[in-house]
Amino acid sequence: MLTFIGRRVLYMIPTLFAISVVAFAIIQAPPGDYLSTLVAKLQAEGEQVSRDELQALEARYGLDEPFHGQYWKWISGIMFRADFGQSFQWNRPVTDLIAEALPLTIVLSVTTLLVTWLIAFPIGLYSAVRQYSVADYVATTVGFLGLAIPNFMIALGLMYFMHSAFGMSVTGLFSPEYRDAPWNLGKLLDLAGHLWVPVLILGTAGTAGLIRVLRANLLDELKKPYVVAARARGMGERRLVVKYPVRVAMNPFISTVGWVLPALISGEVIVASILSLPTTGPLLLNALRSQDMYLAGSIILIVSVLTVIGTLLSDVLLAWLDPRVRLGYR
Amino acid sequence: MDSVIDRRRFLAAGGLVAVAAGIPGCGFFSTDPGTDAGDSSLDEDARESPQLSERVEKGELPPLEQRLPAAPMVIHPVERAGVYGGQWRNALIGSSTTRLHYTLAYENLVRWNLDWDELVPNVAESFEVSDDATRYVLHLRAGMKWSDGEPFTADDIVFAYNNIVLDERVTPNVARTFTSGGVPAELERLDDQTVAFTFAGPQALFLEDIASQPSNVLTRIPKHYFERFHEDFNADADGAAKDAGFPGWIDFLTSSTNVSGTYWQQPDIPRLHAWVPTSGLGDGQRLVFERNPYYWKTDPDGRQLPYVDSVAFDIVNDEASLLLQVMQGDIDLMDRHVNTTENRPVLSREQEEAGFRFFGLVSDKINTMTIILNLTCADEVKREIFNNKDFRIGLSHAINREEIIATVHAGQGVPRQVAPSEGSDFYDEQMATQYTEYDVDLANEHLDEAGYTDRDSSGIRLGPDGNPIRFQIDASTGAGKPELIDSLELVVNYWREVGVDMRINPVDQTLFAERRDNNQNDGMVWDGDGGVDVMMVPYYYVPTFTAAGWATQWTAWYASGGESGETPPEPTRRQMELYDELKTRTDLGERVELMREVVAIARDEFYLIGISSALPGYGVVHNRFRNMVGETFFATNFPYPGATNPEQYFIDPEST
Amino acid sequence: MPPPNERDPLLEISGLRTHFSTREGTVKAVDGASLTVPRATTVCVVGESGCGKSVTARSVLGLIDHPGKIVAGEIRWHRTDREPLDLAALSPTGPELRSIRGREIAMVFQEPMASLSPMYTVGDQLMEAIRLHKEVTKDEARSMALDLLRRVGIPRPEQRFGAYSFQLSGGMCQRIMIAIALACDPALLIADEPTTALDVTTQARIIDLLRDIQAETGMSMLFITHDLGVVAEIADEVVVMYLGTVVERGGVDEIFHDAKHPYTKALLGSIPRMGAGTRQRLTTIRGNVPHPSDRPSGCPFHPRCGDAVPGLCDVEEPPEVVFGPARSARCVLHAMERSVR
Amino acid sequence: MTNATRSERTGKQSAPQWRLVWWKFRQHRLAMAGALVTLLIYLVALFAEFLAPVSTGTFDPEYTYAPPQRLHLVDTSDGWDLGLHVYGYEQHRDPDSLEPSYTVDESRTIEIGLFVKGEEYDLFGLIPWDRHLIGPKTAGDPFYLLGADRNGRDLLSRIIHGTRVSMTIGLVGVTFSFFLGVVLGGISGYIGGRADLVIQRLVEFFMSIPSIPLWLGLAAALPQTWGPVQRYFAITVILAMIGWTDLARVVRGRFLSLRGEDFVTSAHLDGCTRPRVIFGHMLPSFTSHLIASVTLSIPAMILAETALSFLGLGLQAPVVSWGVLLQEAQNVRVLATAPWLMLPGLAVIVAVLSLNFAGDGLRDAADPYKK
Repeated sequence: MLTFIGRRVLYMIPTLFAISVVAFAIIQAPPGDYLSTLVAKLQAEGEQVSRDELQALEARYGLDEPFHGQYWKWISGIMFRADFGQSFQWNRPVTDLIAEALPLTIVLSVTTLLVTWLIAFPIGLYSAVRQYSVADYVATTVGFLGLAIPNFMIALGLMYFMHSAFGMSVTGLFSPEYRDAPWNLGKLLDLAGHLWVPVLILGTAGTAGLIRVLRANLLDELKKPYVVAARARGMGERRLVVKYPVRVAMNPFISTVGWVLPALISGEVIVASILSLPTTGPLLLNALRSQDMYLAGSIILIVSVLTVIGTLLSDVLLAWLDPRVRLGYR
Repeated sequence: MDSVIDRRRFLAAGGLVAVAAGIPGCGFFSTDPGTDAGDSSLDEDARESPQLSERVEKGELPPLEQRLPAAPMVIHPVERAGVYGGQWRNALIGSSTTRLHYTLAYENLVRWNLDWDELVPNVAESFEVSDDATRYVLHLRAGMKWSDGEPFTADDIVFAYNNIVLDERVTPNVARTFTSGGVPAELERLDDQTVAFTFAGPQALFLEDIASQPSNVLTRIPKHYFERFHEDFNADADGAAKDAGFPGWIDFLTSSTNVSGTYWQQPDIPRLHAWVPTSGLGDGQRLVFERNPYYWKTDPDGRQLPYVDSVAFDIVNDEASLLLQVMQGDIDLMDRHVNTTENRPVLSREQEEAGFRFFGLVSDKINTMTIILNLTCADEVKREIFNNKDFRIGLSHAINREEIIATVHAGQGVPRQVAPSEGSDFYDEQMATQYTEYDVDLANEHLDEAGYTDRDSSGIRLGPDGNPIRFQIDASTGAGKPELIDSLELVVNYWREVGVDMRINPVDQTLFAERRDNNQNDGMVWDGDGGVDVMMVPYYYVPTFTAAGWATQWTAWYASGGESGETPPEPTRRQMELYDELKTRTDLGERVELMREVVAIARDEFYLIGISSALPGYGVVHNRFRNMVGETFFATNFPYPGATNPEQYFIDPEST
Repeated sequence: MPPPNERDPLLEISGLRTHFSTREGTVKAVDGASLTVPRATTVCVVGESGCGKSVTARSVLGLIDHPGKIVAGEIRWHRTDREPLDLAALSPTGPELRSIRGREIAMVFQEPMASLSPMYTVGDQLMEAIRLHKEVTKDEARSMALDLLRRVGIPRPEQRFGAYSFQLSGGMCQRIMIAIALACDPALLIADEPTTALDVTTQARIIDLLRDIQAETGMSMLFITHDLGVVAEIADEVVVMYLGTVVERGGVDEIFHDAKHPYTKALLGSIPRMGAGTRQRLTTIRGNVPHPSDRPSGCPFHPRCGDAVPGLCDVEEPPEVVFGPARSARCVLHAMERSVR
Repeated sequence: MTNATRSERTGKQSAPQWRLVWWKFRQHRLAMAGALVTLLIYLVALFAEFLAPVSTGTFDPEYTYAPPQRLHLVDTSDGWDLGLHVYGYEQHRDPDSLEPSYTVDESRTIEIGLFVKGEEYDLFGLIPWDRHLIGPKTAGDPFYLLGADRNGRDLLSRIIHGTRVSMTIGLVGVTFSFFLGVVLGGISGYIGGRADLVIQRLVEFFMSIPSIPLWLGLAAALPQTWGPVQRYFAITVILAMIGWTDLARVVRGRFLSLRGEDFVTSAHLDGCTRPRVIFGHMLPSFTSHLIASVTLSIPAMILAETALSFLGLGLQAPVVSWGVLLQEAQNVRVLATAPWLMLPGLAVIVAVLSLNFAGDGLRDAADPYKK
């Protein structure tokens, strides 16, 4: 297994190199560059644009350098000095911005993931075992509704409802006074008070998808002969279902669980923007839209590193979980 | 029972508890947020804020007399004398810093008065202009101090001009404000409080230009702070810059003296503003500015301004959440992003409950929709068609403006061409209403006269090359102007009626600007500025600025003094000469006469097609927020809210 | 092989009806089957596929697939020290039946490879069977498992213990299934066509193994098969089923040499004989097995029976004609010769 | 037993696979309903012009933000006469809040008829026709069954026309992704070794490509002479090149597990070529999963379209699609004063639900193991 992992890590290098080059190029695919995008935005909002002052910044941002020059400056910074470059919009090192947004993003993603798995597993299990029962129909329909309703509709609807019904504003993860306060119980409670909104919204779609796939796989497995054989040995129904068919039905998840890692960082974009959550999602969206190339490039690079690691993780997990793959009989 | 599922769930749940419990901090179990909102005192005759008097007693601050200049600037409150205290709750969308310098940094040498028709002294106590508009003498206020207590003298202006504006290492090209005929003005230091600018040629609009900038460079570069980063003053400027986290001294100066650079990230830069930053922009989701103890303005009773203790900007990502915050009364003053015609009903419903009122914003917009046919279009055939005046008149008559007003603008406004608005003294009845009658026959007549009589099978008129007249109008998406596309959709039908096939091309904001600047589009729609500020924003009457986008090749000719671009037709050249001459006349009357001639030519040439008069804008202000003007201007060159003296706003504790 | 005797019954199935209610109507998979398994005896249930033999076997342990249910009849289970228990009355998911499964009655299935989960080692599944019903520590269970593997003739049990089902041959997996079944020394082993999926040589070895185990433990076996060759090999008594009912019962020699029911005769006629030359004519039964939910009236076999008497066989339900202890057939022809019991 | 089930039964033994699937599918009531609704939606997309009372551009300044008109059957004003009709509205606008409010104007009854004469259009772009399924008897009368949008345009007509774009625009892209996913996933899972390595690296590579700037870049790169719909279509096809990664992963996982199954080895021993083994034997064994993913990808396509319009990247006005309609309804003013403008969201939900139920039913029906 170790040689397998070793080889895969070696292959990561060229992949990551290719990703970084392409990602950096694609970020500049939209017309113009950071400054021209900024000028267009300011003009649209009727703000005064002093072209001369902005021109002065061009040299500072290195926008006049050729593509490979910019890329080399960025990559060499990362590799030799762990300096991910400067964000033009915020005029601050990229590492600070990401470090600031990361903890909340991880808290949000992990909570959403846990809530999704805690809800989806029992329902998926139950609706597979009790197929075509009333509960199965209810679970699948609620699941589909969660899948069918566009996320941003729920987000906006919920935000407006909270306002009109309770006069509460659910935007952001903290109420204003706690925003920059040091961490204490009050801040934690306040966070919990706000966290349930995005978790509910992001959770619905995830749960629905999970229920569907789990139910489909479980139905395949429940009919297999080893289930009847185990029952013939006198095993309890619930224990039997969990130990055998569920274990096999978990397989597809394992092959995609590796990608939970990058999702932890990139986080959700649209709902997070609507709710103004200080997570990496909106940070990346704004960076991509304004071509803040070093910030956008760095986030994408980190996400792709995690994707590659995630893929490796999935393969290792798949092998560990499924002996048929591990022993790789030919 | 050790089935896989239970173990994993137990681990995850356990992990969460550990994280929560593991958070260090002795006061962990306290729930107080730690930031105390300032308390407002009711002591009427205090001449400075209680916060400051406390610090004076503690010896941290010199007494008020030593902090104020000999002759502090007196600001007359709009309603009544204010009360010290309270926090102004404001908001920013994303990282745009422009809102900061429009709101807090409008402390230039001179500024506009509230009615935007006269220059008044500000940092400069008084100023004299020579008859031939080549020499400007400015007298500063003796004893005025930066926010760190250091004296503000003529040396700061000299350093800002000679070592920042003119030093091409720091600013590659000098701003047009300070040049005449390409030659930068010379600055003399007459004494501690007096400087004089001398231009090579006449530069009539020099002070108007400074007053129109949200934050002019001359009054925000404290010499004592920046000189150690300038090579000419400190040999080891690079070392100092590196300590401050910048690669080199040029990088430091370029970025920190630039309002779009890191100026707002460096709270320690001394300022002349009413409030100074406590933290850099982006250090979290909130930005708080506290009162400047050395602020050099007082109210008529000699009480030091500003009344409000601090200004807090909440950084938000999305208009919808900002609107909800305004509707809940959590924002004191808002005039951007949410004050649209579309949101008006929702805001007026919440008015009583959330406790806010509306105030008027006279818009400098020249029209609700300016339809721009690219007169220097790259495509020869289209250029010939667009330059045909009868064609443009025909298209104008074909538009049912009343219907657009009723449908898209909720019945607000009246049919109008692209012309000075009623409020401005350049208003010309004929120019504003010519060819606005909705008359399809007259339209067809003009189009026939234009020479495009025969049509193809589907009724589209054939152009000079025999092909049907078909072109695309670019419309910018994402620019927050959905009404443009709505109106344009109606115009598509009107023009099809008279045999012209126009299609809308919805394009992203940046691409829209690029296609405009590189002369790649057939035409575009925009609302356009210069309805009130006709003289300072002439480029919808005469093509002197590429961003107007209706004759970019002529603009290139004008900007390059004839080397590049294409020679514009005679009347347009005449307009350009008139405008250049105008810039040399110090006498306002003469300038107005010249501008009238420029506008008259624009009327006769009928370059652009307009739809209806600009909509009266509105802003939202909380009832507890006093001394706000009932109406003000919303224009590029009128840096509102800075121009309405925010230092005299105050928060009335009773009516919270 | 001990002569069949009624005196000491271990399992008595009487009048068992297991029906599947589907949208197209109720499928009467087992419609009034009765048979008895005495102690230390091997009873073979034989019949074409779809005659309900498998469902009968699974009904004993309540392992009927959805939507099947036992609608009538009794399955009396005689235990040594306690009075008999009617398994049909127990709820399939209840604790009572669950305590019997694997401990008193064990079962072996047709597809050995698919009856073991690919996710766990065979050793792990074997130990689980042991620890389900016995309070033993892991080590004790492990040594017992290794003994079981040796008992069922698996070479080098230590290596095989950690192997997975897909790494072993069909025969090897079946031996492991047998080991699992024997884990708690059951009184009855139900084998649902255990050798059908195996090649002939492995088949023979598995049958020898079962026979040795039976001899050693005195365990009874209910052996389901459609292969009369296997019946001849292993059976003490034979039960012939057709369309959900038992058409003939008897000792293995009585059935093979003196078959009474036309269907049994037809079945025996369709087996190739050794030495009967290459061009022997095998008799085939005309038509094919009707769908259980579409039962012919009267005797279910009458449409395909050579000796069917029109007006009689297709009208009356054939009575059970008893020829002796554990020897009967359900056919009108014999009824006429003997007095009906 | 009716003879239908009898013939069906006897035919059962010899029916081809797809008929078996159809018979099982028919039993699943929810799936049948789903399939029916999906069919209906695609029919609406086909006959959009005929079904919609008016075209998407028709507007009426007197009916901006007008609420849905109630359809009455019985006119009790004078005497008692039958006939579908609605009442006109009286618009008055509050000068301060600029909000239009409407009172029902009983005096103005608008007769509603079926197959009424209305605006000219070319059915399927060929046959010039002017009949509309439902609409005001006298053309041009205001008829807003589901209310009007901010420019007084009929929401019902716009939803109907939006169906055409939203339900079809992504199909080619989705099929591309599906095809690539299955083929590359299959090869990588079955052959393994170097092919698997290269394909997996490709998966990782494509997965990390940010799609937002790609949207912006492609929108700019494609020729401007193309209309917005053609440009959107071209971009979905191009993005399909990087959309196949998820499916490829799942297919690879399945192939890795199935590779050892006996029926695969035996098919190999029978001398089948590799493609034959992959597509003839291995794929059918988990068609149920593939079908589930296909039926899931179409609703995902619809949701993606709405999300892209929301971000201002995908389709924009003046194109009419569910995404654009939803984007226009995505503001607080609509939520507070004109909630009926959220109805296109309902259309999205119905379409996604019916597709999912149909897919689920198909999945169960095509499952060989299912009794």
